[in-house]
Amino acid sequence: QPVLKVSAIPDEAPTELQRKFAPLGKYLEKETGMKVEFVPVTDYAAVVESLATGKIDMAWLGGFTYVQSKIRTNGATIPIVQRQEDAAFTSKFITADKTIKSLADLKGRTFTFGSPSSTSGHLMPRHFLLQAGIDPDKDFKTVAYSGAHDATVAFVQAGRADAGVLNASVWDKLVEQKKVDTDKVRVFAVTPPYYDYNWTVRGGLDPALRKKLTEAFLRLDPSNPEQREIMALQRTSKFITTRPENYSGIEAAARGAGLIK
Amino acid sequence: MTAHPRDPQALRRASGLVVALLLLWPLLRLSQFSPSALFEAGNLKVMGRFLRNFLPPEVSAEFLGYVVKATLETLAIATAGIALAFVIATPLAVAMTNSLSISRIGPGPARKPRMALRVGVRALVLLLRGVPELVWALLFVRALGLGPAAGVLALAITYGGMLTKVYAEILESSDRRAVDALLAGGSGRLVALLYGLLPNAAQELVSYTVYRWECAIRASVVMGFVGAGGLGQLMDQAMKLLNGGEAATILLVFLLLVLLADAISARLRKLLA
Amino acid sequence: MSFRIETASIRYPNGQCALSQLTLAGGRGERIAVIGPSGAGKTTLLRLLATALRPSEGRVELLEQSPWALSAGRLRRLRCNIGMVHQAPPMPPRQRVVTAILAGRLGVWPAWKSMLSLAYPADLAGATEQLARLDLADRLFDRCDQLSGGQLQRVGVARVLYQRPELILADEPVSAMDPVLANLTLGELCKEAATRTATLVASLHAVDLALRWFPRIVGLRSGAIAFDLPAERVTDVLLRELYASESESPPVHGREPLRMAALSAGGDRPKSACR
Amino acid sequence: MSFRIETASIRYPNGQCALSQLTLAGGRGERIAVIGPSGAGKTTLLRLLATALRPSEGRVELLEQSPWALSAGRLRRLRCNIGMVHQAPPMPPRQRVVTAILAGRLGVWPAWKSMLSLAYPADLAGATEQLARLDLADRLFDRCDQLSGGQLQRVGVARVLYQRPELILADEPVSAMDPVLANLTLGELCKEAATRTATLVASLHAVDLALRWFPRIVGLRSGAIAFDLPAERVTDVLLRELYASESESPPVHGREPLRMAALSAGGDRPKSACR
Amino acid sequence: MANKTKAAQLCMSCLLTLIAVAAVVSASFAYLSLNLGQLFSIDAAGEMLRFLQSFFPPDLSAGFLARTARGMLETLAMSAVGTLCAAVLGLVLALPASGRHGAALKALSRLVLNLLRSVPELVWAVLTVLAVGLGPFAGTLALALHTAGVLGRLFAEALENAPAAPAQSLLATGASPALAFLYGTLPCVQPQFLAYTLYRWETNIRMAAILGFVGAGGLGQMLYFELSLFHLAQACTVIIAMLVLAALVDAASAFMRRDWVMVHA
Ligand SMILES: Nc1ncnc2c1ncn2[C@@H]1O[C@H](COP(=O)(O)OP(=O)(O)OP(=O)(O)O)[C@@H](O)[C@H]1O
Ligand SMILES: Nc1ncnc2c1ncn2[C@@H]1O[C@H](COP(=O)(O)OP(=O)(O)OP(=O)(O)O)[C@@H](O)[C@H]1O
Ligand SMILES: [Mg+2]
Ligand SMILES: [Mg+2]
Repeated sequence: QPVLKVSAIPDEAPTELQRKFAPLGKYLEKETGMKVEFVPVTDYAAVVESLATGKIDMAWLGGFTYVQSKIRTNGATIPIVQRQEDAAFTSKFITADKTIKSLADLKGRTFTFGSPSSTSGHLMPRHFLLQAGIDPDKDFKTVAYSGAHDATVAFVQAGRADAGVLNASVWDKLVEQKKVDTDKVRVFAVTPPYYDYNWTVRGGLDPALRKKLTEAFLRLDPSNPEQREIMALQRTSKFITTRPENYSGIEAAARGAGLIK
Repeated sequence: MTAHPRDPQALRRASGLVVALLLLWPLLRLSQFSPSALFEAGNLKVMGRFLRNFLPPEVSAEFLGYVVKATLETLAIATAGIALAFVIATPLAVAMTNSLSISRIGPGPARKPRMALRVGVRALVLLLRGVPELVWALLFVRALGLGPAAGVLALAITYGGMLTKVYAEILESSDRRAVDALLAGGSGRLVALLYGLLPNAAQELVSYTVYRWECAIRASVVMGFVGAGGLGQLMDQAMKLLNGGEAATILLVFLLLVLLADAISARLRKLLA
Repeated sequence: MSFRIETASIRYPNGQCALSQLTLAGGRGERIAVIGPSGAGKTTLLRLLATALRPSEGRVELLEQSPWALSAGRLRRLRCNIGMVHQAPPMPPRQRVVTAILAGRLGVWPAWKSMLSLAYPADLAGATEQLARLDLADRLFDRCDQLSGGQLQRVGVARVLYQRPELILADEPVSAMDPVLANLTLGELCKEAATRTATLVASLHAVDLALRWFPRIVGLRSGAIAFDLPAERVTDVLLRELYASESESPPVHGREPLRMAALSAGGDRPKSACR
Repeated sequence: MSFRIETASIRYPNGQCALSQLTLAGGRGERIAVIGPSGAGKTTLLRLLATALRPSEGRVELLEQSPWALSAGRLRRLRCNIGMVHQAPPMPPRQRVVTAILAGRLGVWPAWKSMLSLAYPADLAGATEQLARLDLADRLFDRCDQLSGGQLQRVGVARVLYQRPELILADEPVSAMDPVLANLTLGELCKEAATRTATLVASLHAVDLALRWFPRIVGLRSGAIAFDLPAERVTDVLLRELYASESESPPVHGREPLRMAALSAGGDRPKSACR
Repeated sequence: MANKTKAAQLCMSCLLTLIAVAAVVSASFAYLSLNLGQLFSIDAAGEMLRFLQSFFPPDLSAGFLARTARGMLETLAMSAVGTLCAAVLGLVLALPASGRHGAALKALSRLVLNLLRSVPELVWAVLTVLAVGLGPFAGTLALALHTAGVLGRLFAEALENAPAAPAQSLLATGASPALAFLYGTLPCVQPQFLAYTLYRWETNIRMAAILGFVGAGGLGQMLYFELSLFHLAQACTVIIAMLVLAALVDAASAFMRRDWVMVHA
């Protein structure tokens, strides 16, 4: 039986990713007739690298990681679907400090991004910070990289950093699950919307299989009780198709911020 | 009676001390060394609150299941990695140890080329252990894909370099007289190692190897990177999220494993005594 | 010629000049005792002969070969034919006596044999035999650090006996032994040298032993040869001069034993066992 | 009484019984030589006296005290008054001679002084003086591994001279020295003992030296006392018996030196410097 | 001959231990079902080679070099100060841990050492950040605490292995254990201690990499950042800088080993 190897960027704890993927994996197994294997990793670069070298077939990428994989394979990797919400994604700036009310108040404070490779935890916030006239490398006292979105919240909540930024979807989830003390930590700024996450397949994957996968995602329907759980875990109500051009904005932002040379 | 001589080392020592102090000062400044910060009441309170968070340890069945699986995997990867590292380190260490050099005695023929060779090996070993594990891991992921194989290899390479270096240092520091006698009696370097150095150094070599194994268990970077998970990764995650209960459980497992390593080390040393 | 040293000097890295312009030669089967005050350079001379030191200047020829002109491999083969009893026995404390003795043949054994021998002694009989010559056969399996000073020294001698080299060097091989044992040990060394017509060069502090067992005596002082004479021509005056402390005249108590030793040397030296 | 051993036995961990039921006592200011074949237990006896070994059975009393009944602090103070010259000089190879000698007083110096002395020798004059007595003053700042065998042994003696203990133990203190130097060294040890009425117990292989320098001779064999006599009453027969190899009769070459040594002992033993 | 059994050096328990070690190692390989053969295929070699090539040439632009140099200094400072503190603390703990001050203290100090080193640097870093705030000092402290545990253990075992005679002879002349250690044992183990400390320093230079996330900065954070973004040329520069530091420490260790440096008191 052929194996479909799948991975995801570790923007959340690997155990959490594994939990989220389990039912989706079963669904894809049924749809494609292949054995689906999920490989959780802890490093963004590992996902990009394995996708680029064909060691995995499909991955859940952030906008920025997709752009990176595209560049590393000269455009061979193909984004197939994304969540409805990813078409207008935002990041939220949070703080536990009462004196911080706007981005301008951040000057001279300590600040934490998520992972350097994260779109919503680093690239786009950096892009919008720069647009607001704040250069993170110069204007902050210390910049830390927490490594993951939920870690950013933990950092800020414990007072280890004055402020931080993370993706809106994770923030909503944490608030929903009461994992964050909203009395202490609050959102004080939100970025304009941008394209983010997608499911990308490696270049050279059998087009028939690619089609099968795309359709499987698009067929997902929350009204079907079995598939509702999958959708809930993926935190979406609908998957839509996506195209490489959707991410040219991100690429431009990354070049502007100097993250792509 | 001679007039009492002055200690010829005195000047060198004094100047050495002065130079050391002069060097230390900027280093302390750069690292913002300020022990007083440790004892500020506010800081202590934050830390105390965080430490209280460690109790009670997380013992839910699901989490324990993760921990057990991670422990098994970690042990397997660490053992395999160290075994390979040992295979890499042994020949390199023998080649690198100056005490085992036959041409050193005299100095004899081919001293210069041998010394150059040793410098070469030294540089190679520096490269093995100096290039970060992450880079090795990236390299092997390209060849072998995600999975334990790449992690084991990355571990083997970096730890091989570290073992080599420390093996060589241990051999270099032990008493040379026995090896000298053997080498001057015409024996080869490998045999001189076995008969002249190992009887004295074996215990320390073994104890360092076990210690490295223990480090491999804690190592988190490589294993997580290649998707092998492992205890170290669980720990990193728990700490990043400031999840004290989970961290406490994993710490307990670490402590148990360290005690296990200590026991193994002690047993092996006793066998070699 | 078994060895020939020509105007060789040895200077240690710290600047200490231990031998200066020394010339000495010995023929096959000769038995030579090197005597001299502490720090005269006896050990240095023997280490020079053992190819453990390279002369800073001058030439050395051993067993018809120039050690320092040889390739690495040939030098090793040459070294297998030279055996040295060290002043301080160089055995790892944790090593067993039998292993320490078998180590004498490491140079000639193939590597696999040496390695196997660590697990099970490759030549128990041989090691026992040599140890028995020195009256120590019962300590074969003790660790070296469980031996007394004299016992450990005998292990060092047994190793060289087991090695069967053509040039036997012995640096104060009996310094830790009682008189009877010292005689026994020197006797065995001489017998070994005689039966295989090997050359024996030993440094000794006990002048009487040197005069009894060695036909040729070399007096060394401050790194140079003071005299090089047949044993019967070594006189009291020569000895007194050799050992005279550089700073002052010899202490009064020193006189007696020297005369005594010298006298006994001239007399009835037993010649039986040796040659 | 300076020391008293009563039916003491020593058994090493490997089961070797080195001393059995040994009884011996020595008065203040006495000079005792311990002689006996290799492995007889001389070193063990001296280590027993140095409180480095605890008897498996029996009692030991040193300088009017029972060392093994003392508190740790008092035992330390007792040990300050006991000094031992070891058979193999126990100096770390990289240590300098001056430090090795000054280490003799660690027990009495305050801790800060000992520590400072590591940076700059606390008592250069004292160390030089003791070293000069043994004719080695010029090697004060050399490292111990840069000395010859006899030189290193003298450093060991100098350390004990510098320590100025009431009970001086010397385990073959002159085994690596030439006859003149051996006499000089034993002379200094005896002089030191005499001027401070300290007790001196030395083990020696050179019977003639023992007979010359020590009024009382203890013969040790297989861990038991064979004889304990004034030097003039030690006869050739006694010595021959003492050293007779257990397995066989003494080798023929052994006879001469023994007789010789015994004879010379009976004769003109110099008594000047000692007592 | 009755000697036969005595003659064999490999006792039963040694043999059993050997077999056990071999079994555990092969079990590990089996459990992971490693297929290392792949590594030696032409394909894999090509992939790896191409990857390595993409690191070259390193970024040598003045701006980046200046940043790297600053990172080097920071890393050097953190690792040096951390290691120095660790060596002192480790030595203090190693003395009782080697059994010089009785069994009770030995057990206690061993426990402390085990605790110190069973907590990884990263975890210490989280604690120290809480204690002293983000910044290099937190990293320094984290390195120092973990390394103290490591060095303490290594020192203790080196001490147990050291020749006993020199210290014993001093103890027997009434020296206190501490002084007997300074005069008798330390000169024997000093090269070993120095080697371990310098080696650990080198490790800590690399470890400072992981500590980047506490805002400690230095080469580690730079490397992590550049690698994540696939700025391989920049990563190469950083790696070279790390290698240079390691080589410096390595050379220092070789230099210290020289006979004329190694004079003890
Ligand atoms: N490794 C060394 N480094 C520096 N100097 C040394 C070294 N070994 C010996 N010497 C010096 O060289 C000289 C000769 O030493 P050697 O060991 O040959 O003397 P020796 O005749 O054997 O004396 P002894 O009878 O005391 O053993 C001495 O002055 C000694 O201090
Ligand atoms: N550490 C030890 N462990 C076991 N046995 C030992 C140990 N030290 C000495 N022995 C044994 O105890 C006996 C007495 O040893 P000791 O060292 O006292 O002899 P010695 O009279 O000093 O001999 P030598 O003249 O050769 O120095 C010897 O048989 C020796 O092998
Ligand atoms: Mg000598
Ligand atoms: Mg002895």
